[in-house]
Amino acid sequence: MTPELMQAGAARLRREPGAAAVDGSGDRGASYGRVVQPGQLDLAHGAILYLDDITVSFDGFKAINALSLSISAGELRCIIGPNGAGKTTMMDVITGKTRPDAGKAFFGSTIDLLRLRENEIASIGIGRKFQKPTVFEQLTVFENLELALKHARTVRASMAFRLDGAQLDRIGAMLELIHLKDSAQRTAGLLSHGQKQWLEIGMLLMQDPKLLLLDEPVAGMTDEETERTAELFLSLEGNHSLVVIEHDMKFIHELTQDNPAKKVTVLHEGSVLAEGTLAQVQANEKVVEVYLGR
Amino acid sequence: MSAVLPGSPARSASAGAGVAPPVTRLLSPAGWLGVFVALGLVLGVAPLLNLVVPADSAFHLSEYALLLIGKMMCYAMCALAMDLIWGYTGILSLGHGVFFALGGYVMGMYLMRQIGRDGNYKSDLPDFMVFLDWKELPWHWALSDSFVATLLLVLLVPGLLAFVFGYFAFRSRIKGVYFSIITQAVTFAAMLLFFRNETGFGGNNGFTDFKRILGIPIATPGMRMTLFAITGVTLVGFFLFARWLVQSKYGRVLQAIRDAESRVMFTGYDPLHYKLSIWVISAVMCAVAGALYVPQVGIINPSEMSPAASIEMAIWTAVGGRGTLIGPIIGAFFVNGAKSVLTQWVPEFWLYFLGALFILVTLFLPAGIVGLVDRLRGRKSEVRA
Amino acid sequence: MILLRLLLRLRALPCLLALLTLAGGARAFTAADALAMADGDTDDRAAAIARVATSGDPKVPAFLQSLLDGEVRVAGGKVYVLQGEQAVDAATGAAATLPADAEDVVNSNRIRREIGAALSTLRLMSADVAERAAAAKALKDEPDESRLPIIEKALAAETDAKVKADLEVLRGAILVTSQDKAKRLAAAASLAGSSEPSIKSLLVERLRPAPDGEADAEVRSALQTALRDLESRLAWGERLGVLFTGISLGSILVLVALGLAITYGLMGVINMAHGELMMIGAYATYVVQNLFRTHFPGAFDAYVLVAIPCSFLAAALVGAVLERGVIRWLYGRPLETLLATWGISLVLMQSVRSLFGAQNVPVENPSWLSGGVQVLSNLTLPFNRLAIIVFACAVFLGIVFMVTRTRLGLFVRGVTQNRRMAACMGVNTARVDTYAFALGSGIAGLAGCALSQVGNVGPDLGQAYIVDSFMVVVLGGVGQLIGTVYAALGLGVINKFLEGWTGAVLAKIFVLVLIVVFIQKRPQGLFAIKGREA
Amino acid sequence: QSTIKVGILHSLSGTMAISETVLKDVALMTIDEINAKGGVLGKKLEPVVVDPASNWPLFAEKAKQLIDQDKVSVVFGCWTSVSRKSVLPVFEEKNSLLFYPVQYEGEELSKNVFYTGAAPNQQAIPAVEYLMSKDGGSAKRFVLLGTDYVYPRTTNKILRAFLKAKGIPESDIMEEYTPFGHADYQSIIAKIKKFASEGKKTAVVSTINGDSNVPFYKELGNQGLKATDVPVVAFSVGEEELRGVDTKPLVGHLAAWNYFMSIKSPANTAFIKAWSDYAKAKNIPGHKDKPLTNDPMEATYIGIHMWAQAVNKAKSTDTDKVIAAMAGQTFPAPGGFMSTMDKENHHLHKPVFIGEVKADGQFNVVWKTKGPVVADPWSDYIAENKGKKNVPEKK
Amino acid sequence: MLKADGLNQYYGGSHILRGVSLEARLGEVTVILGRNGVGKTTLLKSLMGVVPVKTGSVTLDGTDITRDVPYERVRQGMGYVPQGREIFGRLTVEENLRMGLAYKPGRTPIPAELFELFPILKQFMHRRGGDLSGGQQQQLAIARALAAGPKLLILDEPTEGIQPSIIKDIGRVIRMLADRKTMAIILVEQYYDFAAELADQYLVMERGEVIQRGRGADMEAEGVRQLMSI
Ligand SMILES: Nc1ncnc2c1ncn2[C@@H]1O[C@H](COP(=O)(O)OP(=O)(O)OP(=O)(O)O)[C@@H](O)[C@H]1O
Ligand SMILES: Nc1ncnc2c1ncn2[C@@H]1O[C@H](COP(=O)(O)OP(=O)(O)OP(=O)(O)O)[C@@H](O)[C@H]1O
Ligand SMILES: NC(N)=O
Ligand SMILES: [Mg+2]
Ligand SMILES: [Mg+2]
Repeated sequence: MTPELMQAGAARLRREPGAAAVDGSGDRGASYGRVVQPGQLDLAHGAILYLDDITVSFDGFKAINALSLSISAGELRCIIGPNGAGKTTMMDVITGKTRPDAGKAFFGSTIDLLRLRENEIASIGIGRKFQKPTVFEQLTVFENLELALKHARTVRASMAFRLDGAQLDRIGAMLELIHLKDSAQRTAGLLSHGQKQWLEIGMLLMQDPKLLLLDEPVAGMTDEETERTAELFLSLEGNHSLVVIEHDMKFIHELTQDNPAKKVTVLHEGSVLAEGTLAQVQANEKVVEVYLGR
Repeated sequence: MSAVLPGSPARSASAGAGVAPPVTRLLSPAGWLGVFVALGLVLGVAPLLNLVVPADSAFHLSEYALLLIGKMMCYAMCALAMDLIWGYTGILSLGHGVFFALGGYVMGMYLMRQIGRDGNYKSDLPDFMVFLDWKELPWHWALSDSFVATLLLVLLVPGLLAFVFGYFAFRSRIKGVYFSIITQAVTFAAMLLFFRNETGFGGNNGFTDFKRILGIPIATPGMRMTLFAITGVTLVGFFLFARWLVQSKYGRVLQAIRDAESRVMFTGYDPLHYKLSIWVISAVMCAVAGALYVPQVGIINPSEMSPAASIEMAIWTAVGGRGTLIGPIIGAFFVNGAKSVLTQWVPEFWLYFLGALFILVTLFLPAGIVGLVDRLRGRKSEVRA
Repeated sequence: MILLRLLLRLRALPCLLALLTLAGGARAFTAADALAMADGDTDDRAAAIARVATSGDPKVPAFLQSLLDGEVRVAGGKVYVLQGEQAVDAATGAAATLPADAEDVVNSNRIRREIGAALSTLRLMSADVAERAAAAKALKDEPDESRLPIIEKALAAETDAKVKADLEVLRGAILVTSQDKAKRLAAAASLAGSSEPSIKSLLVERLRPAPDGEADAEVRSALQTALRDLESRLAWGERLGVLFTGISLGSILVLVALGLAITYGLMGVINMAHGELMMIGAYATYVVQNLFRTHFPGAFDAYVLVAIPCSFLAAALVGAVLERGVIRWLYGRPLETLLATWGISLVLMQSVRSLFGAQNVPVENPSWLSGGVQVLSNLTLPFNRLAIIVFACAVFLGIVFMVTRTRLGLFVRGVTQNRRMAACMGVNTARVDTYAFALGSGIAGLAGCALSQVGNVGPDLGQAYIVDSFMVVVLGGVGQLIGTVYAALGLGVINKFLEGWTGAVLAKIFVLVLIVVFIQKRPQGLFAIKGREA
Repeated sequence: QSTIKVGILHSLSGTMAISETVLKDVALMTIDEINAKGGVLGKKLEPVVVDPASNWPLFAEKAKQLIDQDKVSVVFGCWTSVSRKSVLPVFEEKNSLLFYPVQYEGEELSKNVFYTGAAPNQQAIPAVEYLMSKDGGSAKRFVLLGTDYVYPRTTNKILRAFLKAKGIPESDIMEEYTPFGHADYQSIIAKIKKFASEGKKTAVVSTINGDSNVPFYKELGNQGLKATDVPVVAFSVGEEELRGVDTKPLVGHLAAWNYFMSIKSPANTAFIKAWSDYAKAKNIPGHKDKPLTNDPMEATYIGIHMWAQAVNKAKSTDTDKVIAAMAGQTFPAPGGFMSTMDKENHHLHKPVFIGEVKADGQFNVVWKTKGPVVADPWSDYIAENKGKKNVPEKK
Repeated sequence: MLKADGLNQYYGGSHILRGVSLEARLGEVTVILGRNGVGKTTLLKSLMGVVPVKTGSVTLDGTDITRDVPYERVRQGMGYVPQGREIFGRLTVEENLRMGLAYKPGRTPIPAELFELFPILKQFMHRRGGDLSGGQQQQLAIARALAAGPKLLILDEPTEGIQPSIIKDIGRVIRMLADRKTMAIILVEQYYDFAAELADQYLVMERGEVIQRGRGADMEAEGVRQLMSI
């Protein structure tokens, strides 16, 4: 198996236009001269995700404390930080699972995420992989992917839905990519932990979101798989924006090595502790103390 | 060259190929055969045995048997409806009796009007209204003299209740047992409401002593047979409809909601719409069952809305096999058949048998009767739906 | 003496006669008197009772009491009084043998009232303050002009201030119909001080338009003032009454729901047999009661104290058997527990029908749980309900302690959250499950014991409460014991408040609708578990 | 066929089992009794018992089954009016016979039913008349308290009309209903107390049915509302219902029936003995230790005997012939009088007894009608019934 | 210490463990490696008795525990950190740790060294386990297994989701525990460097079988890293 084939798979994934997502256009660049509809993704200012002064507290404990963060369109941003720094909570805020006590969260420059419900956020193009793998346990692996497939999400559309050849190919390619081809007809609940991780990544890719949020995607993978996953993510970079949370520094290294200027963000106690290239943050005394250890 | 990424256990040769899509045809050939046999029984054999074969023949299908089977077919529709919402979507309703009863009441209102002046008090108004000194029909009886309106209202009234209730409940993200309990509260409240004479539905006596439907006397073999046949066809129709639903991607979204609703949301589906639609569909199916039940059984009263009546629907479904479509139908026939037989054979002890049956089914047939059949046939779990 | 003889001649006038009695003049109580009081037309008996009561013979009160208690028999024109096994002649008190054809004396309510009034009148002069107070109170229901002289006399002699006040009200109640306007006005004034419902009814009657009621405007307005005063005092009793009934209903809901809060709330078993476990507790109480009645009749009043542990144990035992035999195979399949426990409930109900019959069985309140304490004139708090409130508190505190403070409680919570991991921590999960289920069942049994003191004991006992108990547990928030209590008390008080307003049927409907609406606001119940694991 | 089949249609499970089970037993006893005397038309009676499980549609189904499948000649059964209404079309359509043994609200008269329980004028109206009499306490204000369903509602409607005719103003009548199975009578009793304090001499007419009676009476006792203050007269409380209550605080409260177990008559002594023996022999739970009889049991007993007599008279079990033969049948009722089936209206002529609760759970008869009362199923107190004859329509 | 012999395990029809044998010795860290879905977790579950083995035997200190249920094994000194944390979400951190002491006498205190190792647990003592972050939960799971001081500690991917500094600490602790010679440790790990550093002996699994085993020191030499990637 060569990286070429893999790239081919990823390319096929990209080609799939998707029937009726909120944003009908395929272009992801800045949209000069176009009237921006409210509710449409507007990347005029270059940022696809913009968090400003977000605070989340639980019974007085500030899990996120005045956090501001901005992700550019097409960027791959790595986020690291100690356990309990608020990384997962931040994703909860972006995806609508948790409502912040204060702050702003925008997708593009026009879509206020805090006003949308979870499924609306998902359908405008934000996909998420959870820290704890969550798949539809009673459905087969194939059906899991089918449901994630980019396609209109309405009741009527799903009643009328028929898989066409291209979509079938796409699922096939994905099964290949996540090494679950043999398990396509097995119920997902029977997969091993790592296999579920893969399936969830596969589902996320099937959704073809503009912004991928990945919470510890390589936990439980072998080193080799970790490398391959890094390659996969790098191949998505540019066309997609990615936010990757990981504790595996080798993986972060692999994700950042193609571009020495790529930013890594370190969260600590609910706010940004440091931001910079990997080398910079690794050299930061404070980061070493609270996170990397000696 | 066997895998996309190193370390993959995948063994197949090329990408894209060799992946079978899920079964998309509505029924297997055997399934279709079963459907046609069922239709044949309902439309051919039963009328023959009931109307043509003489009453003293051993093959005569008695009116009692007809009633019994007709009733069980109505119950089977309820169980099917229950299965769509519970078995497939994972929402346990303990209040489906209210939809069944509402369908029945709408039909009952029409049948009451059909009595005309043949009642005890020789009035245009139903007897109980005369008795309550009401001088004219209350507003909610306005359309009850039209058969067409009745048919529409059978769908609309329960459908609307289900829609309004479901909309608020699902929008508030009421789930699991919280949902179950409020559905129970709804049916319980409805029962108390209908018990009141002032509500205008005949109090606890409800409606009975029907005489005609569409001007044709009800208590004739021909009319009975017609109702029976319509019920049978409706049941088969509901089965095919349900089958189509659960085979579609829609059905898989429902099952996904059952497994992990939040994941469904994060995948971009709005569970509200899905849950609401299946909830209303299920309620309307129950209502249709109720409407068919009333002219056959000859009475509708608020006890159909008692919490226990709704729980029983869940029980038929579970006994037959939740999450399959034929299961609930079998369950409804099996449990009610057992009830009818046992209350006659061992009137004082039948509850022991029925109780034991429920216990044994849960302990030894976790997938219901259908699960047992599957197991005996040695089939695996991959055949679902 | 002359005066006395003169009065004797006028004895047809009962009032004078009464005076005479009080004066100590006595006329012997004869067999004929006894017969007249015990046998014959109601009107005649009533007259005889009124007449003889004032005869002054000390035997009369005793005889009247016997008559009231149904200890009097009549046979062949002779009257007997039963004293235990022994019959005595009513007039002479000599021992006698009761003829076989002796008949019970049947008292209608009217006769009973006559006797009661007669006795009270006699007791107005009793040496015992309590007895006098009771008599004064009792007579208020029967303001009868003929008693006025005795009352005046009693008033004059009375030393206790409270009894005196009662007597004054009593006199007012009589004089309010007097011919003399001044007396009526005075009566109205004295009635204003009362807080008795019976006086209210008297005032309402007097205030009916003439000729039935008071004609004089001045008196009317005095009566009106009196009524207003009285009503404002009674209103307090009503308000407190609603509160108490609400709390009482709430405490019953707490009890019936607490067991379920464990088997369902903590363990996740949708226990449709919960009601039947209560029923077992109630039947255990019944059995204990019968054993006491047959074996320890002297200690009958203590049977409840024995029944409490017995009902707990009986239900716990059944619960343990169910857990071992059925439930334990169903952990992690909550919906299937619904089906199995439904089956169990059918079997349990029918077993009880086979064993004890389909009809209700009698469970008597012991005497210390019968009746009630009168807090205000129109507010009586029944002892059985007070006891249940206390009992519910005790059971609740016990459970809270068990669940939050003991290792068993910790294990139960751990096991029900993750049975497999609990086992991997060294917890004998099977044993914990059995204990927990038995505990929940036992508490259901306790609820049954309590219910036996207020309601039916029959095979359907459980069915009546199963819906309510699930509503309470769910409304409170599954797994939240304190939520259960809040929900129960809330539902109880709201229900009772509405009931006074709309009637019981609509109140129940409103409460159900309220639950539906409330859950919209709190989809996880009153005390939702917040946080990630919700 | 060597036997004549008779159907017994009483709930043996569900909420009504509490009342109905014993009727099944008494029916079986009566059938045994008749068989022991040689049966009917020289054939033994063969009872067919089914359990409609307190489920109203199931009553209709079971009725059909008894008639269609078991080919019974007659059915003895039902308790609630709704169950009777549910089976009525079946009996009419099949032209079969039902004997219904429970007091009910009237407003019905079917040729296929014999009503051996009381119509409202055979129970409710005499009871209220008694309450208004001097002996009954000269009640002037009335609380009409019932379970919320048709029988109480109808009865109370009739009573209202009756009271109005007697000059009682609306404001002196309070009507209250509780749901089925209501178990908490605290507020109702508080309300009654309040109502009683607003005027003179109040009495309560209770049509509370079934399970609610025990909590009602317990609360009554514990709140100290005594019969001498506010008497309660009940129409659905008999010996069996009081079995579950501590009656000491209830002494003096009333019930109106056409039969009490305490009635002294040779027929009743024989009836009670027969029942006690039967209960012991059959090991009937509850009754084997404490046998009790009540009004519906008596009505069942009379009904079956009368039916047997009518069959013998008609020399056939044919429905129409039996109906014809039933007219004017007499039977010495345990109630101590000769019970007569009306020639036309399918109801028995019944005397009315008012009984007071005794400390032992039995009743003392404190009042009775001069003689048997003829039933008036179409109550004259309901306007629509004016001119309606108490004769079943021929269909 | 612990000896497993010829373990076979099936899920439904599929053969998951095929005759796996292993021996864990006191004072040694036994590392099990293998790609996703090869049966590592299943093997550990079989050792714990969470899933009963079909054939084969497990002995602990010479006593046969093959048919013992999990809690009996725990009482004989086994401790388990499962994959996916599996903490008790609605119990507080303290209660979770108390659960870890379940079979000890009632008043046994929670060992203080646990809080030195995982200070966050002390800080969040009364927070519900389910509210902790993923890595905090993982720390709690490890602490919970250590609380009772087992003689055989079984760890299923314990470093998953934990920040690097604490991984280093965990590594040090495992080493220290092994070096005390009072405990045997079985460790399933995907993180090769971590595994290699700790392993006294190693096993590599592939589709339910042990395809290679050896001493920890020889891992690199014997090409285990390559085995994991082909
Ligand atoms: N519902 C809650 N109640 C209380 N505390 C919470 C809740 N949710 C999160 N926390 C706390 O908020 C903090 C941030 O948690 P979060 O899961 O975002 O951390 P994280 O950065 O993802 O950590 P990890 O790397 O371990 O996954 C933690 O200390 C956690 O205990
Ligand atoms: N309950 C089950 N029923 C059927 N098959 C199962 C079940 N649990 C696991 N499996 C299958 O057994 C195989 C081994 O699973 P196991 O969890 O032991 O793998 P693992 O080596 O721990 O993988 P990972 O590194 O991903 O955790 C996998 O193919 C998995 O799909
Ligand atoms: N007929 C009655 N009591 O329902
Ligand atoms: Mg996290
Ligand atoms: Mg694993």
